[in-house]
Amino acid sequence: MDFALTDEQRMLEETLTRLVADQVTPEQRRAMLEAPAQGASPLWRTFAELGLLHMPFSEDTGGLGGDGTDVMIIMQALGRGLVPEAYLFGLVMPGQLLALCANSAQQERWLDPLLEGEHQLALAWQEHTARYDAFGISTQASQQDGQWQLNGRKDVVMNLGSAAATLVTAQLPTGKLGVFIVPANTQGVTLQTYRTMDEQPAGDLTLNSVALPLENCLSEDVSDALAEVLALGRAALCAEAIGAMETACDQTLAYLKERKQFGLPLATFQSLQHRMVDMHLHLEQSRSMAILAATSLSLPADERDYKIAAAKAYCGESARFIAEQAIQLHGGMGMTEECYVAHYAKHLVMFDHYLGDSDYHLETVSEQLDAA
Amino acid sequence: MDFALTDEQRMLEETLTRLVADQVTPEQRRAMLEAPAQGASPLWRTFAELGLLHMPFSEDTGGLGGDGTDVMIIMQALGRGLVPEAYLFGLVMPGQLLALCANSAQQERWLDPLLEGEHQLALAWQEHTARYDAFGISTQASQQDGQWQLNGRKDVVMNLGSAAATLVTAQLPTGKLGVFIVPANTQGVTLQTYRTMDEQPAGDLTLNSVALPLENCLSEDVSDALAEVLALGRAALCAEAIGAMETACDQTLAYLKERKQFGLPLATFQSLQHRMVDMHLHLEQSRSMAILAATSLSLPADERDYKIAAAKAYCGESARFIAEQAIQLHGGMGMTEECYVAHYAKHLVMFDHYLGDSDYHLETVSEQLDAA
Amino acid sequence: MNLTFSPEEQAFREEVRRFLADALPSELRERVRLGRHLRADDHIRWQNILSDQGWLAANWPVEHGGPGWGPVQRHIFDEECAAAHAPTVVPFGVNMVAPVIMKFGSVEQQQHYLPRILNNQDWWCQGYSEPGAGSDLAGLSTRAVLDGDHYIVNGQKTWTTLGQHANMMFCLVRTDPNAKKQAGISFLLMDMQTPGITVRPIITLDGAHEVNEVFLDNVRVPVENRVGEEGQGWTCAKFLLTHERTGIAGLGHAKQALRHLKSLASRMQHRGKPLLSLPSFRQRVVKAELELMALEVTNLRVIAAARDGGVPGAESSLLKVRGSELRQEISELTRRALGPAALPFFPEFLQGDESLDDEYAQGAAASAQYFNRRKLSIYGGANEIQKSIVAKTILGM
Amino acid sequence: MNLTFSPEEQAFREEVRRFLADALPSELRERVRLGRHLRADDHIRWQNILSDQGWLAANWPVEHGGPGWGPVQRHIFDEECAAAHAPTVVPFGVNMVAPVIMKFGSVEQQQHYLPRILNNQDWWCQGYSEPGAGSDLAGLSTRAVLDGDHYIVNGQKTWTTLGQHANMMFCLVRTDPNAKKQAGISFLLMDMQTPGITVRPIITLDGAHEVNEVFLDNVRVPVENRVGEEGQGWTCAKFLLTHERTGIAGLGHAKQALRHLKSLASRMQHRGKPLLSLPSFRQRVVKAELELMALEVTNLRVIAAARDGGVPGAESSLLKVRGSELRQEISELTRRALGPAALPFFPEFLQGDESLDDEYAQGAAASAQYFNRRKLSIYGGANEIQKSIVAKTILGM
Repeated sequence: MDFALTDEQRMLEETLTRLVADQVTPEQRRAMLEAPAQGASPLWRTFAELGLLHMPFSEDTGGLGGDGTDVMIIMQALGRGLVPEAYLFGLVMPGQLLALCANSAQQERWLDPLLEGEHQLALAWQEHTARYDAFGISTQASQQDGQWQLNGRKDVVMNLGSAAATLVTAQLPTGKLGVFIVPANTQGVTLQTYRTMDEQPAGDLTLNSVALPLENCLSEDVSDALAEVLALGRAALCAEAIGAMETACDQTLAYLKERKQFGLPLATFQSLQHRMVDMHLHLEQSRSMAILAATSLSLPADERDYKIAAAKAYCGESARFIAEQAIQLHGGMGMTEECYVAHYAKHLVMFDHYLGDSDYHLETVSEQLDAA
Repeated sequence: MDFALTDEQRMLEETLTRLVADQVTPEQRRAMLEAPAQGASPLWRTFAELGLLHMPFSEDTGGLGGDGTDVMIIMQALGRGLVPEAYLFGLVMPGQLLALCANSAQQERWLDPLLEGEHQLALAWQEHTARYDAFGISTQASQQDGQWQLNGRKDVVMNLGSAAATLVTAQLPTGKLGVFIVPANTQGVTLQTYRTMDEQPAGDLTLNSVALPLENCLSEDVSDALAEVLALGRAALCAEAIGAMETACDQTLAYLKERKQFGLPLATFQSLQHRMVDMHLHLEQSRSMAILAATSLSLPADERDYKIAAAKAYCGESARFIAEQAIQLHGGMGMTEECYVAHYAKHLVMFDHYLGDSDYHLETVSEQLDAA
Repeated sequence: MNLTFSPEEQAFREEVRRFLADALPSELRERVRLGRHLRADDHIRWQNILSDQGWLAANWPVEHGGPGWGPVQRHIFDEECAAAHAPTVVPFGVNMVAPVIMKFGSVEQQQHYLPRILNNQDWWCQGYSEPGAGSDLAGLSTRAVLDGDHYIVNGQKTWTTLGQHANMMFCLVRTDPNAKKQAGISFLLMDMQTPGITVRPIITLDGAHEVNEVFLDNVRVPVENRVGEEGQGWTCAKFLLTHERTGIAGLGHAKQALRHLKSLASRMQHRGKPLLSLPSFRQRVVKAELELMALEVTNLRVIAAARDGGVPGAESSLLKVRGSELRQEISELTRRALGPAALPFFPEFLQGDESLDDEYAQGAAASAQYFNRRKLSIYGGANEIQKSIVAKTILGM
Repeated sequence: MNLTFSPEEQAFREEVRRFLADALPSELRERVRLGRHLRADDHIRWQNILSDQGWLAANWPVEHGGPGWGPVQRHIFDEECAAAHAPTVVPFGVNMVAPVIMKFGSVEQQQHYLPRILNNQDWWCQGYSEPGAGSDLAGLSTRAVLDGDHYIVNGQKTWTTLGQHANMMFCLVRTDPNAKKQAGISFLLMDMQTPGITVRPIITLDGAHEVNEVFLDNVRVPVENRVGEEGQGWTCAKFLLTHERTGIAGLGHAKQALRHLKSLASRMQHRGKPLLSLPSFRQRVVKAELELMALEVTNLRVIAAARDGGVPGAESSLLKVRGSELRQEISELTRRALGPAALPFFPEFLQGDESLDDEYAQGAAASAQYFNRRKLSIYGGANEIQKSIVAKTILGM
């Protein structure tokens, strides 16, 4: 039982904290959002230099072999600054799926440049009609004339607009789930891109008789690998939320100490003190759950999914509580775009809509309750 | 739309409030509990003189024709003083079932003396195996040799020990639910009496080949009447809980004003002020639900049961919240038998276990949600 | 006791319902239904229709051109308007400054301003809050100094809702800096065209331009634009705050929102079954349903008391606290019900005239509205302040 | 990071489990399992068994006769004891006064008292709270006046747990009324047989006699019974409060109680289906399960920090607040799970040796325990006080 970081991890944490503080100030962040870099941003190049792009991948796929804790450290630091880079959705999740499924030619073509920062990818697993369920989808793939043909629609694909290619899941005639790599500008593919409520780039992908060479099929039975990648994604999101919760708490506390009402600092009002303590209780309990998630990634799938579902549901509720209280305690200020905490609140609320919300995950926990 | 009381109702309310304040002080109440009166208590005789025993019954069964509001006024006043008389369980519910089902001979034998205060009754509808469901019971009744024979067990029958007779529900061979009047000391009947956690007399009734003359069957299809009586009972319990919540809130507020900590009255601490306000919000919202219940008794059965289920569930949650906060805000004092508010807290918590708890009633609401 | 409406009241409800079915333009209805922002024109268009019907000034007495409704009719009217997706009447003129002018204004002020409000000639906004004061309204520091027959006003107001459309503002200013807090405040009416007034938008976290800052830089306001005596401003403000608050719980909106939520959650699918059957979700909807039932009866109690001549006091704090919590909870459940479809944000659709795939259009406003509804527990005295008021005034703590 | 126990720690857990299976008398196990009150004899019997095993003083260092366990082993031991329904060790001697005597006591005091604690010769109780002070411990007014080589003590203590069985009491008294609040307090050890000490039962709302009032009327206490210097009492008290609180969340008990709840709710039937499948009930059990998972990791974080030499500070407030809420919630769900069977109250069964129909025996304690557990958020500094401590010490508010 060990909660301490290794020396390398501590160094990683410090480096990243400094990087985010220096290069992702509120003004810099706003500028990045308003004029997104074409191609790799300076910050992404720094990530590459620091080895962040190699970190989460195993050594035999060219990575640094980081574990759940390493991903947690990175995501938490990114969450603290609400860093507008698609580290999770553009790199970790699609990259991990490639690492698990792709053959070496495919990895060479798509994974290696990803780790080198030469392109980003996207992972299209979600469809409105299936809600948060990655497996009950209706996009179809079948072989015709020595090619694969894909038909269907993928919704709210994160990082879609910046992806050199998108990994698309589809039902195969075998009844299994397959995954395909669909390069940008493939014929028959249409993109509608937009930003999410919490300012992240996303889009919908329509596949209309999209023909793909056979080698673009990464796996004809991707269920286990996809479940593993989703588990990793959920654990990573929890860690990111912890970082954002920390900042939201810090900013709210600072505001209460500074702002006066009826002649006294808000921080002297007992009901606000106790509310602030409740926020911290939520944060610390959620931190425990995020640690549980990060350290569960190597467990057998059932146990892993149970614990990670519990963590995602728990953090979802806490994130919303902290977001709502941060807005409330900031008074009208917390309602404005100008107020930095409002952006954290937006992310912490919308957090629940990524990779399954707390109802979805509570259901998973509930199904295994008696066994637990 | 009218929330005002009639002149008669206002008078009833005032009379009862005075009666309870004068004759059910904490000391008097303790004495009543420690040495229960044999036969009708002085207080019960006063109830008779005031017409309370006639109030809830229709004029054609010899009553005063009071409606849901009248019952609400009475129960609320009794709840304020936590009056240890079985007005609801020993009079209103069994009496109302007699009024709905019994023929005139049966009414003359059992209902008339009830209204005159000459005896009390009990209603045995509950069985552990059926939990709160009055209809899924297993006590059986069948005719043999020109008699009815009853077998089974009834649990937590309120007022059992003081009842001259108990109304017992049983499954008939027809598949319908029947109800029988079982006089005390009938052969084959055994009683185990006890007090409930909130100090009310109750007991279990075992029926071992109990033979009853045919005229002791009050109805061979009691379902609708029983549902009506349970609805009345639930509405009445809500009103009683409102009375008890009022006193619990008053006592807690008085304690906060009087008691000092760190040199200041507790009432000056903002977090305790807001908690006290939350208690009042719960009380006022519950009062609205109790009014809704009282005024729903004459609606069609479906609508009546939906609204009363909602009210009982709502009041159950509020009652517990107020009880827990009353204990908490009284500090250690609220944990002691000596502290009067502890008795209110016990009743307000156990309230939920009478005539169906909030899970049970939420389920009823939930089943009709889409239609609502 | 009984909770049923009289035959006359039910007939009135039918009348309102028929009027709304006939008179509410379908473009407006659709815009409100989808939660798209209303433009100034949209508001005016609907308020002119109401004005023609004589129903714009729902709480005005007949002598000033109101319909002479009592609290029950106003409640029924509000409820039906919400159910029909009618635009909310911008309250600053008709519901806020008008009662103050009727109560404290001169005959000239009444004759000038009230008809202009009735026929939508003036668009009023409110100059109450200040950046430094928050929920402590009486702590305001905008100064008005008498200079002949004008006040010279300097200071800053904030959270001025729809001030970008307004040509008139009512404003609390400090006329006597030496009097204690509440005593030195006066109530002024300002023409927004007066030199020295600058309106700057505040964009809220839902991307909306609903509120503004108003800068007052040597603004000259004629003395005759003061309502009531100098130093009587706080009395006017308090009258306005406690005057007519039966609508404060926003129950008509809550009812409509809950209906919408149930319908949405019956259509959304979770693993082949309606989301509404998912236990954790369903339980919260059931709880919201119960809270709404209770709040509705509480609201009727307050309305009946008002009808019978009572002055609603701290009950309105109760209704505000629980009503805002309920509306926030429903907005939260509505956002959740959409699942991943709650993520995309289409500000152009919400603000402008553009169309959007039906797939997104139906839920496009849900996330924005969830964030917008956070204001319900902040403005008009934050819920924490409401609780302190109840503790003080009702519980004597 | 990893959350798994080392092989040594797992072996230790096995050892504890075997010991409990062998050594815990089944009558005691059954009594604890059913929630029946333990008699003085029951406590002593179990503590003698632990003492023989060398495991009574779990947090004592080896030099004083403890097993020399670290925080992780103590955690494992507590968890296994709760899972096995072992009686809780009465903490006032072994866990409370003993560490104070080790830290501040004289060699004579250590040599005299510690062995007597180790072999259960003395039963200690705590004289801290006073009727007038509540959570404001330092506001105590019991006076001790020096008279030769004795203090003469007058005052009243309350909430003295199991004081009816105790022959010794440690006590905070005010020796200097002129010093400011905390500074004038001293820490005295009293023989309960001393003339002038009267113990009066307080019956709690669950019908239990667990706590007492202790009246002190000219009680003569030898000066050598003072621990530490005069005026150092507050230091002793604070040391005791902050010393070793990793067990404060009561997690072993919470885990056991939640297991019991799930089993109970699987057996209880609601309309032909297990209660545990009733959505509103199941949801609350799921939430409790999640809260327990989180709290368990938080507890491990605190334990690991203690093992690595950190001093647990305000985290223990966190554990206390959330731990007490969780245990209360589980006790509430357990009571609810019983349905109507939660109503009958059998105090003779809970307190004495009588038997009861199995139908009732299994749940007889549930309602009483629900009410008993209310104390968890009150004693040892009410949860409101804990929050104020966190606000002050961690958040600097």
